[in-house]
Parts: sequence; structure tokens; C-alpha cells
Amino acid sequence: SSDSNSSDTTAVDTTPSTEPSVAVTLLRVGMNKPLQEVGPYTTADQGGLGILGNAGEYLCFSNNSFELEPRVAESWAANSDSTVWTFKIRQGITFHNGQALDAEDVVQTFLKHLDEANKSQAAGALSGILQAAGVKKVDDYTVEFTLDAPTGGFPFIVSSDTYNLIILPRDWTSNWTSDFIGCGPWIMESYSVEEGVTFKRNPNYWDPTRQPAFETMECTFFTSGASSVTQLLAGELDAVTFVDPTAATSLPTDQFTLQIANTITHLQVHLGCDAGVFKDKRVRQAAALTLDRPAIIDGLLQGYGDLGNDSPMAPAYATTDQSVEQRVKDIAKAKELMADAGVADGFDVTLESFKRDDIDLLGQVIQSSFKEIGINVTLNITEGFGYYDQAWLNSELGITDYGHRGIPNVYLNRAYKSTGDWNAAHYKSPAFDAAADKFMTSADFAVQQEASKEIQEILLEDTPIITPYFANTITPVSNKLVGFRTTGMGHFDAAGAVII
Amino acid sequence: MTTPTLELINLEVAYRVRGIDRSVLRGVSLAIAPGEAYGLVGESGCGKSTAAFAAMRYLPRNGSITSGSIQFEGRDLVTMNGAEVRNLRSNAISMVYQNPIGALNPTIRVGDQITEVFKLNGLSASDAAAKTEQALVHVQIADPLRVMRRYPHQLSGGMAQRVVIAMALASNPRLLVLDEPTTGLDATVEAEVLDLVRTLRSETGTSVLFISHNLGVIRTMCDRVGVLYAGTIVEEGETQKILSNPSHPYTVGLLRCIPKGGLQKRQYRLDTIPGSPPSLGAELTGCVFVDRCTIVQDICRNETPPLFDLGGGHFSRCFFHEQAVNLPRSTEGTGVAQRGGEYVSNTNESLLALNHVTKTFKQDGNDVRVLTEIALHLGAGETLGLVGESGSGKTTLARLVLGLTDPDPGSTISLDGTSLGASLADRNAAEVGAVQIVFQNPDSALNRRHSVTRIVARAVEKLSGLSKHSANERARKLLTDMSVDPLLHSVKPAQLSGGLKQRVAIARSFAGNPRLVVCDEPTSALDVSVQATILNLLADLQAAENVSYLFISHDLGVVRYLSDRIAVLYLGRIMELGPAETVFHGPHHPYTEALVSSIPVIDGSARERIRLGGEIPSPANPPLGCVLHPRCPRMAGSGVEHLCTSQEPELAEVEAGHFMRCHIPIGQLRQIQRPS
Amino acid sequence: MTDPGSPLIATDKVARGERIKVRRERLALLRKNKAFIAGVLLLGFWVICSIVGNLVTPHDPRQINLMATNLSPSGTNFFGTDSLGRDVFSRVIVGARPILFMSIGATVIGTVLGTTIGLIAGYYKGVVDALIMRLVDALSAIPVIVLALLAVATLERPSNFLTLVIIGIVFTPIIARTVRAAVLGETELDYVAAARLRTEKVPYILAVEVLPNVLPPIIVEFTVRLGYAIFAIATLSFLGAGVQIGSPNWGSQVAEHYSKMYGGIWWSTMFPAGAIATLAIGVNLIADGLMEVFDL
Amino acid sequence: MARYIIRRLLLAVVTLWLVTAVVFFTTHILPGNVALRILGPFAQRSAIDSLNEELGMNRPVFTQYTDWIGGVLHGDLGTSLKYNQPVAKILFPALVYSLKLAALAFVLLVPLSILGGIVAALNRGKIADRIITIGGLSAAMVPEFVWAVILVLVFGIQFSLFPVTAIPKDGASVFGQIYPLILPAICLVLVLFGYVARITRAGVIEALDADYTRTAVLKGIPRQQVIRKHVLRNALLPTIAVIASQISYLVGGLVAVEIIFNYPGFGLALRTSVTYRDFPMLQASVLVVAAIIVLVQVLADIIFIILNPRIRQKVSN
Ligand SMILES: Nc1ncnc2c1ncn2[C@@H]1O[C@H](COP(=O)(O)OP(=O)(O)OP(=O)(O)O)[C@@H](O)[C@H]1O
Ligand SMILES: Nc1ncnc2c1ncn2[C@@H]1O[C@H](COP(=O)(O)OP(=O)(O)OP(=O)(O)O)[C@@H](O)[C@H]1O
Ligand SMILES: [Mg+2]
Ligand SMILES: [Mg+2]
Repeated sequence: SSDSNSSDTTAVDTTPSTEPSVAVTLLRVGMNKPLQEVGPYTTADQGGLGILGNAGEYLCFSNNSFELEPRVAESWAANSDSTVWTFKIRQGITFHNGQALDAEDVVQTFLKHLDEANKSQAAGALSGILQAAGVKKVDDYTVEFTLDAPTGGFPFIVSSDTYNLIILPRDWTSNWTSDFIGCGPWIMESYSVEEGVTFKRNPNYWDPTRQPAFETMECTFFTSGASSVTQLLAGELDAVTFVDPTAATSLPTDQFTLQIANTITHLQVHLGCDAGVFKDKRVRQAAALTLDRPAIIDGLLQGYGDLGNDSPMAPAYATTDQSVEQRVKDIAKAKELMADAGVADGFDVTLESFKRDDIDLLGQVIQSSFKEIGINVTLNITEGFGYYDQAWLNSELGITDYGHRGIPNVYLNRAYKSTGDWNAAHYKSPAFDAAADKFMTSADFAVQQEASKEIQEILLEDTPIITPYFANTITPVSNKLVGFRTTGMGHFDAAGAVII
Repeated sequence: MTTPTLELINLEVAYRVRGIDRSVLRGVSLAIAPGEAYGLVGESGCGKSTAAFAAMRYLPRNGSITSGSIQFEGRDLVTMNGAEVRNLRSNAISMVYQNPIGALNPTIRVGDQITEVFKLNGLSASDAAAKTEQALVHVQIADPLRVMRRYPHQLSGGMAQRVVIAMALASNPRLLVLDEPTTGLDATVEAEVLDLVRTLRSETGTSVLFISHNLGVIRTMCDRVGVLYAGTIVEEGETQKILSNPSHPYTVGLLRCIPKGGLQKRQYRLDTIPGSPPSLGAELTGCVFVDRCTIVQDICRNETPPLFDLGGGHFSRCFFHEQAVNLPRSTEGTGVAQRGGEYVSNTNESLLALNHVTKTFKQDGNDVRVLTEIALHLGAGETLGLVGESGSGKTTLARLVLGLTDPDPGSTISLDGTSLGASLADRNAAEVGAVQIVFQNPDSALNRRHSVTRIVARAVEKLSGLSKHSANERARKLLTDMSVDPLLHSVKPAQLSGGLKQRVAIARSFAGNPRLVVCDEPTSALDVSVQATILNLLADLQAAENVSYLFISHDLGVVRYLSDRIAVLYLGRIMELGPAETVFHGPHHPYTEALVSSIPVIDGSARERIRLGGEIPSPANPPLGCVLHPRCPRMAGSGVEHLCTSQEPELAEVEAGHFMRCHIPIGQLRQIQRPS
Repeated sequence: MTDPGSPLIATDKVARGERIKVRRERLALLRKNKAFIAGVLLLGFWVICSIVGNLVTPHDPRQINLMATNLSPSGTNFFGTDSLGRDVFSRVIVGARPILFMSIGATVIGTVLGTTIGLIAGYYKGVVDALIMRLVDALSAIPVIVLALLAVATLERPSNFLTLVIIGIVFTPIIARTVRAAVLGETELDYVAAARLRTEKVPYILAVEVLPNVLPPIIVEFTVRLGYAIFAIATLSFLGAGVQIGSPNWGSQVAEHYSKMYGGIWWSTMFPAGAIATLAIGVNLIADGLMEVFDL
Repeated sequence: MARYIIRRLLLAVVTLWLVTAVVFFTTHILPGNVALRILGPFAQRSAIDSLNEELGMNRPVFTQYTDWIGGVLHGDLGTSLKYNQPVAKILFPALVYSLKLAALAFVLLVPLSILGGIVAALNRGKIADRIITIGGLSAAMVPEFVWAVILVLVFGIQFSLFPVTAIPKDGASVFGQIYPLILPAICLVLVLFGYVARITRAGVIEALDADYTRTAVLKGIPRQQVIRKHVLRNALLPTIAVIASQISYLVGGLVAVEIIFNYPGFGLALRTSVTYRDFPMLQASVLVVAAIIVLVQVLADIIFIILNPRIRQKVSN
């Protein structure tokens, strides 16, 4: 119970030691509330994937330094043209129900996600890359993936970046929320969709170095980061997975550490390229030139963000070419372009999106920024998913939110390529498609970097989508807590965490 | 002289209204000797109740005693502290007032409410209960134990008032204050309550302060009487003296207002007191009555008259008290007949005819028949008086005639031989206009948001189809005819006195040249002085317009004055129907007899009271046989008991034009009823 | 055949003077009622803001300044700035218009509908009444806010006008109930029978005869409802139902910023909140004063 | 008597039935893409279409209504679109939380406001009266969320006397359970005190002015006893009914308060389901709440009847 534990913490204070305190048996984490059914197929948000990642285990784990950590897969390798990938499965892993894990479970997991009937959220990530036929069990501890097209970043695609892909027992069918079965470091003890989830440590977890130091992890759901911060202040939480910048800045630094992670989480402001007011790319460039990006990052993110240069090739990616010139606010130039395009005195346009704090704010900033060159924006920001229902893929101007990915493939593939099913900008550029393919197929760093440069330049020129910034994640943790990790994707990893 | 039980000395009371003190009692002085019954009469609003409550040292929150003193057995109530006052109330002074049901706590059994008083005087629960039972027996309640267990709403008005009286007497007080204890009760019930009080007094010998606006009641109850006007006692003396030779114009006026001694509109026109009493807290210089006095002189306006001692404990507050007796009338005295107002009451050609008129109400599930087989006819220019205890069906009958309520199928109501549609919807404008009504309460009958002219004009417009303009013209004329001053035509009803309101209502009912006007207790909400003017007006109008009246009233005196014929209603049945005088002189139906004998008369000898036993049965389940038989004062020993209890008598013509619904032969009735 | 009028009329002239005096005394009473005056001042202030607000604001209430976000109150920004660097003071001033417009609109709709229904139900009684009252019950069984949320939720496109209409409809049954009660009493009065006795049609009776007499309760109900409307609309916009993003709307200002309070940024929440409170209280004080005068 | 109660219950049923209609058809003014709401924006189009088919969203609204009612009658409140879990499973724990909060609010409210009302009535027109009535009603006019932020700022943040969130701690001591609920409860009390106090006051004043009270005084009964036995007894009766009618305001208030205090009650659930158009959830919660309110009001009426002999008799024949 809370009071017993808090008294423990104080007990610890009196005898500070670097040794993991045996006394502290409870870790209290504040996390975002999952807003739909939590499960391998259904989860589509940070809250849900947070739970998946703790109860389950991925083939490999995509960390904050854009590297992959081997997990269920010990190692992996590709053939020459990276169309066939072979994964070595770790031995001695058991599921929470005691069942031992081997290649069969991995194969079944993938087949399940690839099965249309299950309507898996992961299906999208795998589409065009992997089909059921391509998944093959070589031996009890080897799985082979044969891809439709060469894909350099395949391991990332099957890593925790595609957060639905936790390895499931081969025969698993049931409603996942009833048991949260997996082979992760934490075993679900109780779960309530409104309140939170409680885990107890998995004594049989395969990795002794990541064996949880806490008996129990109590995760409380929050709808607003702010109220979680107050709990943190009240000493009722040891850590909050993610909070918004203003809330974070309010925390006293002597008690809390803010763990900042550069992520690729971003908002895409799409400009309809095939018709309408933004058909002319000069207009699109003009629009992009009105944004004062550093100010936006300061104002909206309290500085916790990376500049966006109107492409998904974020500064954080190793492959990104940092030499490409950053677009900066330039009203004069913008007006010029508008004039050239014959719309010197601007026009009216409606910006479509859905209600969410950051989108509300960016929407208003765009409104006032575009105004400077005579573009009058009407905000039509609807509750819930109405936006994705109607406006998303057929609007001249809209904001769409994109989660973090260890590699940009998903964005390129689905949002930018002519064939992309999320191509809200209706952007069609053979040049870009070529560059994108080049980037994605190659597994070679140099080639990727070269491709990336092309992509960045093409997109900066065409500007189908404005990408003002890439947000950082902010994870406030009590100074007493060390080893608590989060990822840009939204996973949090308390396995290695201890209270000192 | 022994110290009086109660003495008010120059008592002045004021009510604070909208932040201003308004004087109500302007120096009232009176003294009640031990064992004496003192009456206080006066028009509504003159301060009777205020005086009564002052005597209990109980005033409304906004009331205050501004000067003077209240002595109870020589001790000053005004300066007494709360405990002492409470003590007095619990064992020396008690009060009974209007609306007995309201006076009892709805959520406590009546028994407990009485025992409370005994307990207060230190009796044990069991003794108190026993005492309560006695007390109820004392006030002639048949089975006290059952009544004790009842809740107030389960009692009839009369019963409740007995309980209240029992409660008042429980502390066997030395002073009993009765504020209009019978107002709102039926004449028969009233008479019984009064009898009760009288007997109790003779037993206990408590002094009584008896308040009423009815001189008749005062006469039967009180040794001495004070006449209160505008918070001042204008005349005081022994009841008999005051009534026989009043010496203040106001008292004289009051007495002349009242239709009495079987006077009829034909021979005699009621006198009135013009105007209305000064409003609450009005600044009065000189005599309080100046505004309405017909013998007023300058002195009256400038000087406040002292209380002149006329000897024999008779006082009058009038400079000209000698002239008061032969005060000039404020209206012509001669009845309409003499004034050549051709007054035809041709009962042969009937204007209105009712046959087999029956009305049944659905009351949650079960039928309640409130009118049974009513057959009536009413000649042009004739007045039919309709009397009967409350709940007997008078208003319902009226509403049927008007078409406001649908009669049961099979009933026929015809006007000039052509039968009228059951409901208003089925009647044409002419028919609707031909049958109009004057309601009991003008405040409710006039739309308080509309101007006087508008109220009348709209009626004219709709009923005689005139243009808006000419309708206005006609309305003004009508109003002026009703002696509503043109100055007041534009005002809203709220700005008129009760009498004027009723005039406006009458004006409206005559807007469509009606053939028949139903008057449902048109004066029972008014003071006698005003009542007189209204009655005169109605009489005059009838003479002028040859209109017929269906005149409903509790007040038999009034009915008798105005009616040519009278119908007596009991439990929705006509018990007796005949020429007014016959019905009053008898031989009457036993029920009528009881009614008539219960009128508290102001002059002539009080006749022997004929009592109706028991309570009025509910129309939901009327008794078998003659509906009266359980209460009939004449059934016993009539020799026809078996008939009375078994079969319902017909309404038979016992003499020419005199109908009666009774098994007892007329002769026999004449025998019994011959005044001994 | 007229009684000698003079004295009679004399006294009634007095009576008439009385009535005029009464009215004067009532007004005096109202003027003495400090609470009422306070209410008038408060409401008056916001009404003025809602009319000329846009002209007098020191800054453009919509002007974003990302360089000056969350500034604490100062000489330039009396109420500080919000999370987009907009001037809170200006936003509070112009925020008066939408809420006043909406709450008055909603109350008017509710009062008109409610009065009509109430009149009809109260006059016909019986089946009509029963039916209407059932529906009224049903609607009043759902808390106003919840019902409004429910309705607003179904509208993908938020709009002040729709919200206004919804609140109005939600209020209808409540007002209908009050009016009906009053009408039930009125129709017992004889002047209604009198009207029928001169072949008046029902609509006339209701509109011309009955309505004026049930006006005082309606007026009071109107002011009371207005208070509730402010309450409801503020709450709805706080819940984010039916407000456009960035519109200077008190409720949403609070919603957008209250989380900042925990970080010590209280001004962007407290000033709009205070505005709501003062407006609501002002209206209530007026309602209270009126009730006293109409002694309801 | 029994007949009346039955009639009252039947009426309640009719009311509830109408509620279902109101709720259902309001939420179906615009159908919206249900499957998309379940699967979220990044799901495959094909998946969305097939799910819509499975859910029978293409059936006529009326059939959907009858099916829904059928379900409700069999105790099946439907399945949450967002959580793909039985609504009941989510709703009832939430209701229990809200109930705790509401209960605490009522425990504070009822005695306070009734006392306030009585004091006001007994000091009619005096300063105490003005303060209670005007103060109370003014407070009542200020939305809960405004009170919430004010209280949070003052007591939660400035003086940090109370926790600013009301996350329930199961297994905590009774005090530990109540303590975090005090601020939210106070918000609700502030908003309801005015009404209840005013109603009580009106009732007491009516009783004070009643003839029977005068009778009691004139009997010489001590003031305290008059007030206890004669005034309050009659005055507090109507108050019962009114307090019951306030429950609907209370519930309304829960929504805003629970959001600010992040309290996982019905209000929070409702808010979520509104934001994400989780209509089955929305319908169910509104319906259940309406049912509770109606029930409470019926009970209040019945109690009222039983306690009040005048009416008791009227209805029993
Ligand atoms: N509490 C009060 N506040 C203000 N005025 C009052 C109050 N009580 C009575 N009055 C007024 O004082 C005057 C005298 O009232 P009171 O009841 O004593 O007259 P009354 O002779 O008893 O009249 P009634 O015959 O109608 O009972 C009336 O004009 C009445 O309107
Ligand atoms: N609308 C109604 N529904 C049911 N019963 C009614 C209705 N109107 C009158 N009654 C009943 O009919 C009976 C006669 O009522 P009515 O008003 O005609 O008597 P009344 O002689 O006019 O009485 P009062 O002298 O008190 O005016 C009463 O018992 C009354 O309860
Ligand atoms: Mg009186
Ligand atoms: Mg009658």
C-alpha cells in the first residue's frame, strides 16, 4: 500500500546507499492512459504500447540512440541484397505461463499479424515488405523472413518500433487484456482501463542483468500530463513516462531529473499538391517560409524539440545529411513567391485536424503565421477521430500526427511515396520515389546517407508537407530512481531501474 | 368595578410594509369584565384580527405596538417578558380563529395536539390523554377516541372547529378570543358552533372577545359590542342598545345595508355606505369616517371627535350622534316596483328550462354524481334563488347552464325553447352572450393585467359583434351606468375596491345584452356595505333590462331579498322549490326549515333552532331512500320513517307552484312547524 | 340609478395614488438592495465589454507571440500572457461577448419554447399535459451538462450556434415546468372562464389573457436560467464541447491552461475563471433582487 | 397507497423508456465511422470496412435501437468501441468511484445546507439570512470547474493542504480514502449548498407563517419546542424531495470535477467517451445515470408520501 511504501522510501533516505535497496518493493509510474483496447493487434497509442513493451518482448528493441538491442532474437543477418533476413532466436525464454519460447512462436506471431482477419495494426508496417509466405521456421531457434522487396532497415521494422510485434505463445488466441501474456520482465497482476495496471516482476525473466529490482510496478493512467506532475510533486509517483514541456519545466530540479530523448515524433502539415490553392509549389514553399521554427520550439515545446526541415529525415537519424540548409522564416521571400504564383494578395483555406493539445497550438500558430502572407486559415479541428474519418486524405491543408520510428521507412513509404496509402498531400514525384526506394532498399550506410540527402533536397523544394519540428520526449524521474528508461516510441523500461 | 379580564388602553398598532410603518389600530380602548362576552364588529380590514392578536400579544413579524397598553387582569402584557406571556397563553388566554383546518398541524394527530396543552400544564401523558378525551366529549364530539387518532385533513370544517375550541378550552382560560370562528362554515354548521360556544360559556363563565363582521352573529353571542372602523372604536354599548338605536352614522349605515325582516327588492331598496374604508396606514385627520359620512360637517374634517357618553355605557365617537339615527339615505329607498320600473316576473313563459339535468364527475376511478335529475324553469325577468350547503352543487349547476361544464348525456338545457349545446363550443355567439355570469370573487374574475375598459370592451366586441371603436364607446357607457367613474376606466382592476371590481364584472356580464345572468355568490366576498350597493345594482339592472337571474348564495337573507322563487339544493337534488316567501314562511321542507332556523337574525325574536344531525354525506355515496333521512329533524315520529329510509321521494307540487321532495305530508309539516 | 359618486370616487382616486406609490416604493426597495445593485454593476460591466470590448483591448486578443509565452502579469500585460503569448487581459475582455451572446440566446430559445409548452400543458391538462410532462421528466432525468455533452458529441463540427440551440432545448423542459405550474393556477381563475364565455379562441386566451399574468415568474425564471446558461456554457466550453480552437472563450481558456497552474502559471487560468464567476454571480444577484420584488 | 407507489414506478419506467429514446436517437443524428473509431487512423482501410460490416453498422437505425434496448433489458449495456470491453465492466467501477465522491459530498452537503436554511429562515431578513441565501446562491452559480481550479490553486498549490488529484488508493485507511476526495467534494457542495439551503429556508418560512404554528405559539408552547415539533417537522418534508432532485445537478457537476482531479469516476469515463465518440459507452453511461436519478427521485417521492399524512390519505383513496 502507498503509505507503507512511502515510509520505506524515507527509511531509505536516512541510510543512503548505492546498493539496490531491498526495502523498496514498489515502483510507482505515471503513464498515458491507453485509449483503446490494449493488445498486440489493437494497440495504436503510447499508453497501450507502454504496456505491451513491459509484459511482452520484441525480437529486438529500438533504443534512443537509434540502435537495436537484441532481445528474443540473439542476432540477425541479411543476404546480399537484403531480401532474406535470418533471425537467431534466444534459447531458455519462457512465457509468463511457463511455456518455453522457440522459433514456432515467432513464426506464429508474425502469421497472426499478417492474417487480415485479425485486423492487426502492424499489418500496415509490414505491407509491401513481408507476406505470410515469407515467414519460415528454419529450425527450433532460427526464423527466416523472405521479403517482397529489398529492405535495409528490416530489423527496425520488426523491432519494438512496430510496437505490436511482441512475441506471443504460438497457441495464443484469447483477449489479451485478460492476462497480458508475453515473455517480458513484468507480469500483469491487475488492470483497469480507467485507473491503471499493476505488474509484478517476472522471476523467470531470461536476462538476469535486466531482472526487475522491484517486486511490483504500479502504473497509474493519466489523461493529462499536468495532473501526473502534481502527483510526482506530491511524492506519490517515482516517475512519469512522458509529460508535456510546460508541465516538465515546473518541476524542481533538485528532486527530479528530466530525461530528454530526441525522437522522430512529429506533426505533418500536408499541403494538397494535386489541386487547389497549394497546387503551385511556390505557394507551398511560401507557406513553409512563414514559420519561425526556433520560436515555435521555444514557445510550444519550451525548447524541447529539434528543428524540422520539411522532410521526415530528422536530424536525429544518423543517415540524415546535416549539410542540407535549414529553412528559416523569410516573409519577404514568401511574399515574392506568392506574387510569382499570382496569389499576391493571398486566399482562404481551411485547416483540418483533430483536437489534441499540440495540434491545437500548432494550428493556431500556422493560422497566425500564414496570415502574414495573406493566407487566411480557418481552423476546423474536430473532436475524436472525425478527422481521420473524412478530412485526412482529402483536404488541402491538414495536420497529421506521426509517431516515432527508428528509421524513416514508414513515413517515406506511406506518407510521401506516390503509392503511399497515407499520402495526404497527394504528392507524386518519380524523382522522390526513386530516392526513397534507394534509401529503403539499401542496407549500406553510405548509400542511405546519399539517398537521404536527395530526399531532403527534393522535399525541401517540393514541400508537399511542412514538418516544423521533431518533439523530444521528456521523462521526469525522481532523483532517487536510476536506470528508468523511455524511448522515443513510447516504451518505458523499468527492468534495470533501482531506487537509491 | 372589578378589574376587567382584558383591557386595551389607547392601543396603537402599526404594520411595517415596504419599509414604512402603517398604523392599523388608532388608539383602541375597550374593557372586558370577567364572564362578559364582548363583540367587535367592523368591515374587513378595519383591524379586528389585529386587535384580537394584540390581546394575545401576538403580532405578525412586521407588526408593532406603537403606543398604549394591554392589560390582562391588571397586568401589562406589553411589558411582560416572553416566559410570562407564554405562561399566560398556556393557562389563562386562548384563541380560536378562522379556517380551523389550517389551525391544526397537518402532520400531528389531533389527539396529540390537544394533549400537548395538558402536558404543558404538567399532566402526565396518560392523564393528558384522558383529559383530551373529556375535552372532546365536552365539545359534543361523538366518539372522541376515534377523532383523536385522526389527522386534521380527515375532519370536516365543523368538526375541526370543535377540536380547536376544545384545544382552546383545554387550558381552561379566563379569556377566550374568537376571531370569526364561523366564517367560511355553512350556516347550519355555523349555528351549531355558535350554540356550542354559548353553552360552554354559560358553563365555564370565561370572558369572551368575539370578533365578527356579522351583526346577527354578534347579537346572538355578545353582551356588549364595539364597532370598529379604520382601527378606531366608533361606537360601543350593550348589544341590544346598539342594534335598536345606533348612534354613529357608520353603525346606522351597517344596519341599513343588511337585507332583513323579509324585505324584498320590490318594496325596499337597501341603503348603502358609499366609498370604501381608508387604506392601511392612511393619514387621517378629524373623524375617521368623514369620507363616507352623509352628515359630515367641517368640524368632522378638522377635529377628532371624542367618545361621547350617551349614558348606560353607550358611547359614540360622533359629533352629531343624535342625528345619526335619522341619517339621510345615500340611495333612494323605494323598491324597483314602486319606481315604475315595470317589473314583470312572468313565470309562465319560461326563458330557461332544465330537464333531467344530471352531472357526474369522475374522481379517480369512481363516479361522483353531484347533480341528480334537476328540473327547473326560469321566467324572463325572474330571479331564481339557489341555496344549499357548501358542496350541494350550486356552482356546478351554474356552470352547466353556462356551458362551462358538460352535463351528462340526456340532460336538456333550453333557452327560449331552443335547446342549448352542451358545451360552449356548441353554442353560437348569441346564445353564449345570452347566458352570462357574475362570479363570486371579482379578483379572480377580472384579468388583473387588463384595463377596466378593455375587459368590458372586449366582451362587447365579441358578443355584440361591434367594431373595436364602438365597442369601446359602449363599454364606457356600460361602466358609467354601473357608476364606475370615467376616471377609473383606464385603470387596472387592482386599483379598484372590491365593490367597484364587482361592478366591472357586472358590466362585463351585461355586455352582450344577456337574457339570463348567473350570479354565483356575487357578494359573499364583499363587505355588507358594498354588498348592498351590488344588490341594488342587480335589482335596478333587472328592472331596466328585464333580465333573469339565477342567484346563488349562502346568505339566505340576501337570497330572500332578491329572489322571486327559491330552489333549495341538497346533495345535488332540489329538495324544495317555490315562491321566495312561501319557502321562507313555510311550511318548509325539513331541510329548508333547518337552514332558515339557522340564520342569525338581527331583528325579531330568534326562532327555535332546528338541528340537522351528523355531517353532510359525500356525494360519492349518498344515503338510500331520502338523501336527507340520516340528518332529517322531522323524520322521527313522522310515521313515514320506513318510506324515508327506503325510497327517494319525488319532487312533488304540494301547493300551487310550491314543490317539495319529502314523504311527510304538507299538512303534517304545517302542523309541526307552526311557530309555538 | 347611480349612487352619489363623489366620495366613492374620491377614495378610489386615493386608492389609485396608492398603487402608483406602491410601484415607487418597490423601485426604492430595489435601489436599496445592495446585492441587486452589485449584480447590475457586474453584469453591466460585462455587457459593456461584450459590446465595445474589441475596441478597447490593449492588445489583439488573437495575436500570438511565441517569444512572450506565459509571462506573468505586468504593466504591459495586466493579466499576463498565455501559452501562445497572447494577452490574457484582452482575451478576457473580448471573451465576454461569446458567452453572453450564447447564454442569452440559449435562454431566449428555452424561454420561448418552454413558455409555449408550459402554457399548452397547463391549459389543456389531461392527456396533453401528461404527455408533455413525461417528456419533460425524461429530459430532466439527464443532467443538463450530460445531456448537452451528449448532443454536442454527435456534432463533428463544433459551433457556438448549435451549442446555443442545444442548451436552449435542454432548458425548455425546466422552464416549461415552471410556466405550467403557474398556468395551472391561473386557469383555475374565473377570468379564463369569462374569456370562454365570450367565445374567445384558446390561442387568444393563452397569449392575451393568461400569459401576461404568468409573466413575473417567467421573468424571474429567465434571469435564473440565464445564470444556469452561463454556468452550462462555461462548463461545456471547459469540457471542449462546441468551441472553436483559439476563440477567446473563458471556459476553454481555463481548460487550455489550468494544467499550467501546477507549474505556478496561475494567471492564464484564474482571470478567465474569475470572469466566469463574476458574470454568473452578477446575474444571480439580479435574479435574487427581482424575486424579492415580485415576492416569488 | 400501494397503488400510488406502483403508479409512480410505472411512470418512472415510462420516463426511462423516453430517456432511452432521447439518448439513442440523439447519438444517431450523425452515424460516423464506428470501425475507424475502434481501429484508429493507421489501420488498413479494408480492415475498417469489414469491421463496420461485422458490427452491423449498416442496418437501419431503428433496428439498431430495438437491438440495443433488447440488450439493455437483458442487462447487456453493449461493448465499448474504444476498449472493446463490455461497457458494464468499465462503467460500474467508475460509478462506484463517483458514488463515493457523491456520497461524501452529500454527507457534507445535507446537514450543512439544511442547517443553513433553518438559520436563514429563523433570521429572516436579517444579515445572517442575506449571507446564507445570497452567498449560497452566488456560490451555486459558479461552475464546479471554476471552484475546482480556485480550490486547487489555494489549498492544493499555495498551501498544499490537500492533494490536487484524487487518485483512489485502495487499501488505504478510511481517512486515506476520504482525504483526497475532500477538495472535489467541496466543489460539489459549494454548488449545491445554495439550492438546498434556499429550499429548506422556504419550507421553514412557510411553516413558520402557517396558522398551525401560530396555534402552537398561542398554546404557550416554548419556542424551541414549537420549532422542533411543529415547524421543522412540516418544513423538512418538502426538502427531502428537493434534495433528491438536486442529485441530477450533483451528477452533472461530477463530470467537470472528476476531470480536474483526474478522478476515475463516471464523469471521466463520460468525457473520454464523448471525446472519442464511443457511443455505446456514452449511451450506456447516460442511461444508467438517468436510471439512478429517476430511481432516487421515485424513492424520495415515496418517502415524502409516507411521511406526509395529508398526501398519504389523498393518494390512498
Ligand atoms: N402582517 C401584515 N402586514 C401588513 N398589513 C397587514 C398585516 N396583517 C393585516 N394587515 C392589514 O391590516 C389591516 C387590518 O387587518 P385585520 O386582519 O386586523 O383586519 P380584520 O378586521 O381582521 O379584517 P378581516 O375582517 O378581513 O379579517 C388590513 O388592511 C390588512 O390588510
Ligand atoms: N371538477 C370537479 N371534479 C370533481 N368533483 C367536483 C368538481 N367540481 C365540483 N365537484 C364536487 O361537486 C360537488 C358540488 O360542488 P359545487 O362547487 O357545485 O358546490 P357548491 O354548492 O357550489 O359549494 P360552495 O357553496 O362551497 O360553492 C362538491 O362535492 C365538489 O367536491
Ligand atoms: Mg380578521
Ligand atoms: Mg360554489
